[in-house]
Order: sequence, then C-alpha cells, then structure tokens
Amino acid sequence: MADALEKRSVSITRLSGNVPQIHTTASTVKGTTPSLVEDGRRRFIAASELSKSFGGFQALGPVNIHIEEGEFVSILGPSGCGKSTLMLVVAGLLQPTKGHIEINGRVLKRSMTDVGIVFQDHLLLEFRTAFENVLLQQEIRGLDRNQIRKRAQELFGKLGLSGAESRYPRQLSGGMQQRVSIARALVHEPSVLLMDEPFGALDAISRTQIRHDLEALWMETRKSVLFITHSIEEAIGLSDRVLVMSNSPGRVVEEIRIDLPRPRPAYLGQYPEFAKYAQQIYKTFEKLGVYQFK
Amino acid sequence: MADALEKRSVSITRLSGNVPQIHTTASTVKGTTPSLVEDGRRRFIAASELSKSFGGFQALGPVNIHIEEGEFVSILGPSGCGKSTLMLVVAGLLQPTKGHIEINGRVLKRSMTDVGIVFQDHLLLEFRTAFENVLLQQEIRGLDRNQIRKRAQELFGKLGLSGAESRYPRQLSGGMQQRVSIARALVHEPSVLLMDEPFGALDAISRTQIRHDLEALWMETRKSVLFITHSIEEAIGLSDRVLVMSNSPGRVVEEIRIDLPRPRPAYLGQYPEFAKYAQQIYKTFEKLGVYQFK
Amino acid sequence: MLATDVKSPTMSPQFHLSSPLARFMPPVLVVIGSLILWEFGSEWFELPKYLLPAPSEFMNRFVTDRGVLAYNFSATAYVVILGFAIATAIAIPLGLAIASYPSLNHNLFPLIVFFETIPKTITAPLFVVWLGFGLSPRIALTAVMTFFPILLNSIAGFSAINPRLNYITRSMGATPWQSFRFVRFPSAMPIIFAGMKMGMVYAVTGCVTAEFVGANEGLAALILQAADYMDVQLMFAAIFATAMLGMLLTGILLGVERWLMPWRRDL
Amino acid sequence: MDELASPRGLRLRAPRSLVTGLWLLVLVAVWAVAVRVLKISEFILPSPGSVLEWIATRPGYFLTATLSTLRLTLVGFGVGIAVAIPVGFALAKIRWLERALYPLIVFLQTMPLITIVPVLVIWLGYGLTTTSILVAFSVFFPVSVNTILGVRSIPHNLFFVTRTMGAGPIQTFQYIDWPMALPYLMSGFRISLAVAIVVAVVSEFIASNDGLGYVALRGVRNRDTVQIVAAVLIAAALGVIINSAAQYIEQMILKKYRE
Amino acid sequence: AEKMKVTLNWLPDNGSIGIIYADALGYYKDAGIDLDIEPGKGSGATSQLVAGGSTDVGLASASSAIGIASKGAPLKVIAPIYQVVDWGITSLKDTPITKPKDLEGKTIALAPGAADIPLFDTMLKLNGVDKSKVNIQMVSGAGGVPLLAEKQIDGISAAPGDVMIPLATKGIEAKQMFYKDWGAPLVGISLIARADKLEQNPELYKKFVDATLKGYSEVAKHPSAAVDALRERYPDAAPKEELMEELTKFDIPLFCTAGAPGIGAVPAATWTTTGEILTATFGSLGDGGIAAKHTESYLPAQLPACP
Ligand SMILES: Nc1ncnc2c1ncn2[C@@H]1O[C@H](COP(=O)(O)OP(=O)(O)OP(=O)(O)O)[C@@H](O)[C@H]1O
Ligand SMILES: Nc1ncnc2c1ncn2[C@@H]1O[C@H](COP(=O)(O)OP(=O)(O)OP(=O)(O)O)[C@@H](O)[C@H]1O
Ligand SMILES: [Mg+2]
Ligand SMILES: [Mg+2]
Repeated sequence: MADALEKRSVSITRLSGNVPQIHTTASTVKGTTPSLVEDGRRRFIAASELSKSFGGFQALGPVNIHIEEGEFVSILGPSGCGKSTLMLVVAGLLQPTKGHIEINGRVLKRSMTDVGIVFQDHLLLEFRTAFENVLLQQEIRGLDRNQIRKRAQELFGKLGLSGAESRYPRQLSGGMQQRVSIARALVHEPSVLLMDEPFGALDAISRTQIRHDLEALWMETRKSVLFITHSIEEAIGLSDRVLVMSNSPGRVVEEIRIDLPRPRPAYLGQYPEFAKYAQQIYKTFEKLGVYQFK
Repeated sequence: MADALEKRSVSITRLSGNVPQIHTTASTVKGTTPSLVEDGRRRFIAASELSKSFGGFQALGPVNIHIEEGEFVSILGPSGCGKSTLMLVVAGLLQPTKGHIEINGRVLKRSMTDVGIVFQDHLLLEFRTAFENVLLQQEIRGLDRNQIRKRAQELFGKLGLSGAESRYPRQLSGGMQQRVSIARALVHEPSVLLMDEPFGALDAISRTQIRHDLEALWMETRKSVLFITHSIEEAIGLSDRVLVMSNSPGRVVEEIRIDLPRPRPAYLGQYPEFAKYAQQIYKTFEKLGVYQFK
Repeated sequence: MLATDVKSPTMSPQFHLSSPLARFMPPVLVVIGSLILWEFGSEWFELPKYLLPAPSEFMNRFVTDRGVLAYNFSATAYVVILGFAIATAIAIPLGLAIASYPSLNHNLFPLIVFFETIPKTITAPLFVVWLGFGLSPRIALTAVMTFFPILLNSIAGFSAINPRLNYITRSMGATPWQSFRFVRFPSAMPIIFAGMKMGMVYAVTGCVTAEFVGANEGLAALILQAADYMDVQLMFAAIFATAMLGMLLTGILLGVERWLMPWRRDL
Repeated sequence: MDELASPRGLRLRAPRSLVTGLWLLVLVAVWAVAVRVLKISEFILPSPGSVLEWIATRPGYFLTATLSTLRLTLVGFGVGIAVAIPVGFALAKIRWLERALYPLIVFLQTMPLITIVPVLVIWLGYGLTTTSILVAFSVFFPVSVNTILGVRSIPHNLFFVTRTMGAGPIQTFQYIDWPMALPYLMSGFRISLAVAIVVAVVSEFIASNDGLGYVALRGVRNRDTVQIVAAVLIAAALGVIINSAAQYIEQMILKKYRE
Repeated sequence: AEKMKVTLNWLPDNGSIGIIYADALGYYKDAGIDLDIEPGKGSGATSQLVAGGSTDVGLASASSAIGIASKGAPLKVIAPIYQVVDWGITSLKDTPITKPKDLEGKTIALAPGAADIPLFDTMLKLNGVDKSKVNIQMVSGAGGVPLLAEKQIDGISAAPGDVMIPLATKGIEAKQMFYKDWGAPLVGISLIARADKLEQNPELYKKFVDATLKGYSEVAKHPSAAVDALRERYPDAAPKEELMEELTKFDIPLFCTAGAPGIGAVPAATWTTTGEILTATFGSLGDGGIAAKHTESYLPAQLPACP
C-alpha cells in the first residue's frame, strides 16, 4: 500500500513536469478533442451508461468506466464480450447506441484525435515501411518532421525495432508489427493511449519481454492508458486498476485496484498479492461461466 | 512424488486396458509405421543426434529426444528455434539432415501414419466443412465410416464445436479452426499425437479452458504426446516432462520432470512446485538471452 | 494474364446483402430504366430508326423471327460449347502436367504466354483457309481462343497449392491419387474456374469472329445477312441474342461453380 | 517454413526470354521444314522466309502500321482507365450506386464486344474514335472491376487509423484508398493492356483504315496469305513487348507491396 | 475549296479506281473540291455510313443503298458506275455450272456481307430452282478460292475478278455464269448520297459527279496509267498484273450497258428490272418505289462517252 501511494505521487509529479511538453504537442495537433490540460482540475475520460448494438445484436454494455489522468486501466474479459467495441466507442470511432463519452467534462462528438491507438489487428499500411508507418502521424497531422523523426527513432530503439525501420510490415513478424503499431500510437505524444490486445500476436515468451518494455516506457511518460487484454498476468502486471468484464454483452462486473510496486518483474508469482488478485479473477470467471471445469 | 508415481501406474494400467482398441485401429490403418504395440516391451519414439538444415542454414539441433509410451512431453522454446521443424522431422514429413528417428526400435523411413498431427497453421482444407475435414481421416485411411462419424461427433462436442460441423474453415474463428484441427488429429485414435502450438490462435482465457479439456481428453486415452508451446504455464500444466530449447539452432538445454497431480487446475500458482518450475525456466531463458530485462 | 490476379474481396459485414430481392432489384431497375430511355430516346433525339431501332421494335423480332433466331442461336451455342469443351478437356490435364513438372513449366510457360498474347481473332481467315468451311474452323478458333486462359489458370491453380497441405495426406498414408483427389484438385478448382469464366467470354468472341469470316449459320452470320438486307431490327435482335448467349453461358458456368464449390458461395 | 512453399527455385535458371527465344526458333525451324517437305502452297501457309522477306521489303509500311496500332492501344487504354478508375472508386464508395450498377458491369463484361462494332461504325465512322472506344470498352471492365475489388478489399478498420489522426476525405483517399487499391489497379492494368492490344488489332480489322489489323484485312482482300501471317506475327511480337513492359512497370511500382 | 468526304465500297481497288485516278489527275481540285477518300468495309456498311451522315458521298452497290433507303433512309443513287453487276457463279472448268438448274445439289459459297445474296436468290427464283436443293456456304471471297481449287465446293458467287484471277494464277481454269445473263441485271456500284445533303448543296454534288465520271472515263482510256496511280497511292493494293487483267477484262466493260447514254446513266429498263428484283428481295421498296431511290439530277449535261 505504501508502494502504491508513493507511485501515485511520483505519477503526479511527473505529470506536472510534463505539462508544457504535452501542451506544445497538443497545440500543433489538428482535431476537435478538447485539450486535456485545463486550469489544473482533475482531468479524465468518463463513459456513462455506454452500450452498443450492431443491428439488433447487443455487443456491449451498458457500462460505466472512467480513466483518471495518468492512470493505467486494464480491461479483462472473455473473447467476444465487447472489449474492442468498447475501445472503439471510447475513441469516438463508433457511435454508441446509448450513453456518451465525456473527455475532461466535455461530451465527445467526433473521433478523438489527441490519442494514440493500438488496434487489435495492428492495422499497418502494407505499402509503407515500418518507419513510414509511424511517420504517417506526422504527415497527416502536419507536425514538425524532424522532431517526430527523432522521437520515432528513439521509440524504435526502446521497442527493440532498431534495424527494422525500412522493412515493410509483411517482412516483420507478427510481434514486430505490433511493436510498430505501438510506436505509431506513441510517436506524437498523445495524452491518451488506447491499446487493444497489443501483445495478442506475440508468443508467450516475447509477451513477457514486451510487457516489461511497455511498463518502462509508460513509467517515463505516464499517459492515461486503456489497455485491453485476455491475459490475467498481463493485466495484473501492468495496471493500476483492472476492470473485469462479463460474457457478451459485456458489463463491468469487477474492479480491482492493483497495489504492486513498479517496475514489476517477469515472474509475478513471487508476490503473494499477485496470487490473490489472480485467484479473485479466476473465481469471477468461473462464476460467470467463462470457465467450465469438469 | 507419490502423486507422480501413482499417476504413472494409472497410466500403465490404462494403457494395457487400451491395447486391444489401439490394435483394432492400427490394423485398419494403412501405412508403414511399425505398430507401436509389440510383445509387451517398453515402446517409445527416440530421435538421436537429429539435425536439420535448410540450404546452408542450420535450423535445428543436433538434439536427442525420446517419448515414452503414454507420456506427455512438451517442448518449450523461443520463436524460430526449430520446434516446428523438429516436429515435422519426428513425423517423418521432413528428412533430417543428420541423425534418425526410431519408433519402437525400428528406424523410421517414410512418414509416420499411426499418428495424429496438429499443425501450427491448422492446415485445414478450405473446401471441406469442419466435419468433412475431420472425416478426411476416414476417407483416406479407409476406416469404418459410421464409427468415425460417431467419434467425430463426440470430439466436436467435447471441443465445443457443436453447431460448427457444416461451416467452412473460412467461417470459423482462428480458435475454432485450431479445435477442428485437433479433432482431426484425434478422430482415428492414433497411438502418437504431435501438436504444434495447438492453442496458438486462442486468447489467454480460452487457452486455459482448452488446456483443461485437452488434459481431460488425454487422461482418458493416454496417448504418447509431443506438445510444442511457447507458454510456460501450458507446458507445466500439461506435461509429464518439459524440454526447454535454446535459441536457433535449437538444442535441448534442460529437461524438467513435472510432478504435479492431475487433473491440474486453471490457476497453477497455488502449487509451490509450479512456482519453482516456472522460476527455473525463466532463469534458463534469461541465461540464454531470450529475455533481456533492463 | 491470370484471372487470379483479381483477389477475392475480404469479407466485411458491409457487403452482406440482405435478401435476393434487395440484391436483384436495383440492377433490374437500372436495366428497365435504360431500356425506357432508349425506347423513347430515339423519339426525343430523333435518332433514325433505320440506324438505331427502338427496343420494342427489335424485341418484337424475337417473336416474329423466333425460328431464325433460335436456329442461329443454337448453331452458335453449339460451336461455343463444343469449342469450349474441347479446349477445357485439353487445357486442364495439360495444365496439370505442366504444373507437375518444374522443367516443363520452366520451358513451356513463357512460350504459352507468348501464344496467349497473339491476337487470335485476326487469324480467323487463316483458319478458314486451313480448315475449309463448315464447323471445323469455327470450332477450332473457338477452342484456340478459349484454350489459353484455361491453360494458364490451370497451371497457376495446380501450382498454387500450399505444399504443406501434402503433410496432411502423407501423415494419413494417402496414395498419390488420393492426394490429388482430396487436396490438389479441389484446391486448384477456384482458379481453374476463374480461367474458364474468362475463357467463356473468349469462346463466344471466337465463334462470332469465325462466323463473321465464314459461316452460313450462327448469330454473327445472321447479323451479316441482316445487314445485307438492311434489316437493322433483325441485326439488333441478333446482336442482343449474342450478348444473351454470352451471359447465359457465363451464368451457367457460375451456377456450376456455385454447385461445385459450396465453400465459396458467400464470397 | 514459407520458403518451402515458394517455387522460387524454378526462376533462378536460364532467363525466361532466352527459353522463349529458343523455343520460337525451334518452332520456326519446324514451320520452315514442314512447308518445304510437305510442299504446302504459299496460299495455305507461306514459309517463314517469304514472310520475313515480305516484311523486310516494306519496313516503312509495317512500321507505320505498328505505330498506329500502338497509338490506338495506348489511346484506348488511356481513355479506358481514365473512365474506369473514377467509376470504380465511385461505385466502391457509394453503396447504392454499386448495388445498382455492379452486377450490370459484371454481366456486361461477358458480352462479346465484337457484336457492337457495326453499330459503332454506323455512328462514328471508321477510324480512331470508333476503334479507341472499342479498346477503351475492353479496358474499362477489368480496370473498373479491379478498382472496386481493390477498394472493397480495404479492411474497414484501416480508416480508423487516419480518422484518429484527424484526416479529411482527401487525405484519406491519398493515404488509404489509393495506395490500398493500387495493386488491384495495377493487375487490372496488366490484364487489360493484354486485352487492349488484341482488341486494337481486331477493331482495326473491322473498323479502321490504319494499323496492323488493316494490314491483315488488306491481306485478306488481296488473297495474300503472306501478308496476313506477317501482320499476325508482328501483332504477336508487339503484344509480347507491351506485356513484358507492363509486367516490368508493374513490378517496379509494386516493389513496396511485394518482394 | 469545299471539303468533301467520300467513302469507298471497300479497300481501294478497281471498283474505286475512277475516284482515285480522278483525284490523281486533279479533277476534284480543279472543280474546287478538297476530297477526303476513305476506304470502306463493304457496300452495306458504306450505305449505312452515308445514311448516318458521317460521310458525304459513298460508293456502294445500288442494292445495298436501295435496301436501306427502302427502310426509310433518305438515300439516293446519284450515278451508277458499274451499270450492271457481272457477278455470277464461278466453277471449275471440268465441273462447270452453266445454267441455274446446274446448281441443284451443288455446294456454293456466298460471301457474307456482299450484295450478291439478293441477286442469287432472284436468279434462283426466276429460273425455278429450289433454293433448298442448293447447299449454300457462307464464306468470304478470299476463303472460297482455295476451297474451290481443292474442290471442297463447286462454285463461288462473286465478281469474276475476285475469283478468276487468283485461280488463273494457280493455273486453274474456271467458268463463269453471270446473273445478268439469267434475268437478273442489277445496277452495280454507284455513287450514293443523302437527299438532304444533296438539296443543301446541289452544285457541289454535280461537280463531284462530273469529276468522278471523267475519272472513270480516263480509266477506260488509260487503264495502265490508272492502275499505276492507284498503286502509287495505295502500295498495298493487289499486284499490277492482277489489277490490269481484272480491269480490262471484267470491269471496264461494265461502265456501260447496251443502250446507255454514257458513263453514269443506265437505261430506264435496267432500273425497272433492278426495282423488280429488289422489291422481290426486300418485300417492298417503301415510298415511291424504285423511282424515288435514284435521280439523274446531279449528272452533268454532257456524260462521258461509253468506252
Ligand atoms: N462491426 C460489427 N458488426 C457486427 N457485429 C460486430 C461488429 N463488431 C463486433 N461485432 C460483434 O460484437 C461482439 C463483440 O465484439 P468485440 O470485437 O468487441 O469483442 P472482443 O471482446 O474485442 O473480442 P476479442 O477478445 O475476441 O477481441 C462480437 O460478437 C462481434 O461479433
Ligand atoms: N522450409 C524451410 N526452408 C527454409 N528455412 C526454414 C524452413 N522451415 C523453417 N525454416 C527456418 O528454420 C528456423 C526454425 O523454424 P521453425 O518453424 O521450426 O521454428 P519454431 O521454433 O517452430 O518457431 P515458432 O515458435 O515461431 O513457430 C527458422 O529460422 C525458419 O525460418
Ligand atoms: Mg477484440
Ligand atoms: Mg513453429
């Protein structure tokens, strides 16, 4: 608990240290998202009574969720429960059937733009090299070319992508593609990060590595993150708060605050808290019928 | 340890109980694999000094591995280390560059046929429905149609595929495709099962479920299994013995006998042995440079 | 020039058309609309009937001249189907042979591409010189024109198969014939069919060309005959019938494809 | 493991053009011998020698005809794609338009073009207008259909990427639609260029007074088999050259997409 | 000079030689006409082009022009060039066809797209031959010759020049039975034009017809020079010897029939039979019958004399 408190205070310090920088970026970013930095108030994303149907099919909700500034929130839920749908609705890319999103107190009407998104299926452009895919942010947003190039280079280094800059997506393994997609989501230093199973394409061994790398990266910048995953270990390993969703149509059925020190190690089993959190989630899933053990 | 011993004896009992059935199947199966059931001796698959190069590139080995009758052996290793290659060579589908495979003491010359294989990329025939893909075993081997149909139906039920019988592979999710591929490998009740990351396409939550289902299935029949995976949890959760492979060209660098009672639960963290095994593997990987934690 | 270049569209929910009615209504409406425009357009724009008859006029000929039209329609259809069948019967096995032997493929493929690019239509007069009149030059030209797209696609189809699929059959102890029957042939079918669909258009074109050059029956012969008698209506009726023949045969082929390849129905 | 799947090994032997050349030489030799041994009359099948001689004695005549065919091919091709691409994009983007017209386009594609020639000639006379319309028509179908398929093949979610970057319609077209559809367009171009040259020659034969098709028609009128064969051979050579060029250009442009 | 476009009946050859020679001699230029000569693809197509208005004047067989005129096209024949067609059935000398009755049971090639189908039909009808007993093959002119030479067919319906000469070059002798000799004289290749264009600019057409007729008259006088002129302008035309033989033997004699007042005008009787044949062929000739389909108003006062 002491650890958690210390972390929170670090996060806040960090944030205020970051404010001018975010400001600079935000001012050059085109788009309609209300700036998240405003008169020192507590800033956040909040979704109220959100639900989404496709045709007659209820894919999501209703759910209420919020993300505090600089908070790392994970969503954990069985396949098909509406996690991706939730993320797309939060990003303003899909219109909710009911409910609305508020960003910093203002209702979101169009798609968010002060945001970086890692889509579940990477969504890289096959005809651009890895590096050009990341630079797309600069071209479309009309940002400063040199600054973004430098930042992209940095990210490639941190994400273990050095040397892969001029390769095309198809020349990269699934895991590398996903890393490029992560770099693209980060390069313009958005205030919000939405990640939909960003490690889905990786094998278990590489996942552990990249989880570690992402945590390190996040600890540097402390964005507000919505992280979608299937992996209990990953959710616990990365988050400040884990939201567990039920089977389709997904609702938030449990909220778990994770109080573990950062950075967290590859093998979390050594923490008794980890075992406790994991057991709790397994139990919930069993109760929900996600697992059926004979 | 007591548990493990008990399990072994169960396995042997089971096996002898199974012999006539395997015999029946084997006798209707065309092919050249020497029958695995022979004059009561200990039967097994053994690969000696196996290595494989593609062109000049050494993809595998040399490795020595063996599988005892009714044993569940997992191979764990980083991506690209040659696991799939090893499996194909063991199955006789690729010629080893050096070394040879013995089955039950006889050198394997052509491809094994008394075997069920789950390929990493499913390899379903897109022009056959899920059920027809499974029935291919019957058509090619010339087995009894009704018997195999019944067995296939059963497997579809157990694998959560009911209702998907007449769908084409394209209409199934990756996870369902993989399950169909598992059903195809099991339907003719082979003595040997080779599985190459059979849960690779599944999300973490479904993996836990299907791991449980596979274990139950295996406990019923006790085939000899070679199981390839990236997941430490899965390897420990399923195997009698885990072989850890090094980076490319893969060699077996560690062998861990897993002494946990079966059936094993979804969350293994409760066993202190599990933590021990997992730690050991993580350490090995760290030593091999598979993980690089800053 | 492979029809396989046209990749099948990826499935996305946006292209699920609700009902057959919703599917066929719009194009049918467009056809009716354009026919109406044509019908009255010739009045509004004072297009002379002796050059461009209104649809009602030449459609009428399908009733009054149905005997002639049916006779020539079936004559053309006969040649097209026969030529197409001959070409298919030769091209598919040949394609299999070429695809199966890499050295054969290496040697013959460029040559086949070369022959494919020869404009075969203008060789029609040569065919008449070589083969005399009657059915043979028409069938020959039809078959030759149909042959190459089917051959190229058969080669592509039989080559494109994922060699790993053989692992399945081998581990089941399949004979070579079983591997062909259960894996190779069905895998190649969609690509071969794409070639056949293209070939069918060529077949009609080939037959029509041959008829233009020398034939005493068939829709193109009827077109020329009608032109001689300055019977523009009959000419249009014959043109229309030719187009219908092409569409009909392609439609039949599509039907066969759907029937043979149920796994591609919703593509 | 993909390496096993690729038949790349085949390509690294003698260059294909060489193989083709050799085969053609063999064919020509067989032809020459057959004409001589079987005593086939010039009227039925002239010897390769006399065809070559025919061409060699009239270099200017054939060059003019070839250039004229080439011009027709390119004009028709240009017009065809200039219409087909916008139509393709419009149809792919506007759903009701696609619903109404796409089945028609697919069906019209199966119509033998040659049947509408008499009508076009009556309306537009002989010459480049008529012939280039014919060529353009033949180009229109494969290119527009491929454009539609190309745009349709774009995963819908890809547009999310640019939307979150705040891209407008033009940027979306520039960064997503166009480059994503380009490989389909290119294969449409290649297919249709091969068709275009054939249609060009044929439409010259029936609706023009220039080009290789006209030369062949002259041969027919003059009962001169040598001339017909000469025209056919030159057209074939032209076809092969254009095809190879198209393939080369496609490879260059699509380097990014394949390799 | 006024612009004018003429569409020939086919590719430039003997049929259109008068126009080409007149142009070479500068007759059109002298008459103040800037003439554009366009090769055609058969009389039927040329008639349609003239009717459609995309060309000013056409050279086409009268039967094609009258056929389309009978369907309502405002076409008029303004000057017959070949006053009668000498088409007929060509057969090999050892298996000759000398009278229509001989056709029964024989295989005859008719060229699709040519104007002799109605003629053939009329001849059969007038001479009481049952068409169903004749085995008719549609084969283009060029295709028929080798077939006849190889005796795959017994006869070809064509202009003799198209068949006799290539046969002669192969050393094969042939016989001709002319339609005109079996009750079917028919006005042949003629200048045709649209009525409205004629009315708009009669002077131009008169000058054109005058120059053209003079051209054909010169052809009759100097065939060799005319063929040279043709071949100089169209080097891909048939060889000179072939053209010369065809021209002198078969074509020039047709510039005038017996009783014609000169080149460019046929006796009224020939128009009458032509009208009858074509009425039988087309069913009806439409408003005004044959008389409305031709006019002599655009002929020069002084016709060139018959050769
Ligand atoms: N565009 C769409 N049209 C129709 N149905 C959709 C659409 N998108 C998603 N769905 C449906 O909504 C449900 C939720 O989908 P979603 O992708 O949000 O699930 P998820 O939780 O992200 O699953 P996974 O963990 O497998 O990614 C599913 O049943 C899916 O089929
Ligand atoms: N047919 C082949 N031709 C050439 N190289 C091959 C072939 N198959 C595999 N390789 C190479 O051999 C190495 C081992 O491949 P393999 O597929 O066995 O690895 P793996 O351990 O199964 O990896 P993963 O965990 O990613 O499935 C890789 O570098 C691969 O590129
Ligand atoms: Mg999802
Ligand atoms: Mg593998």
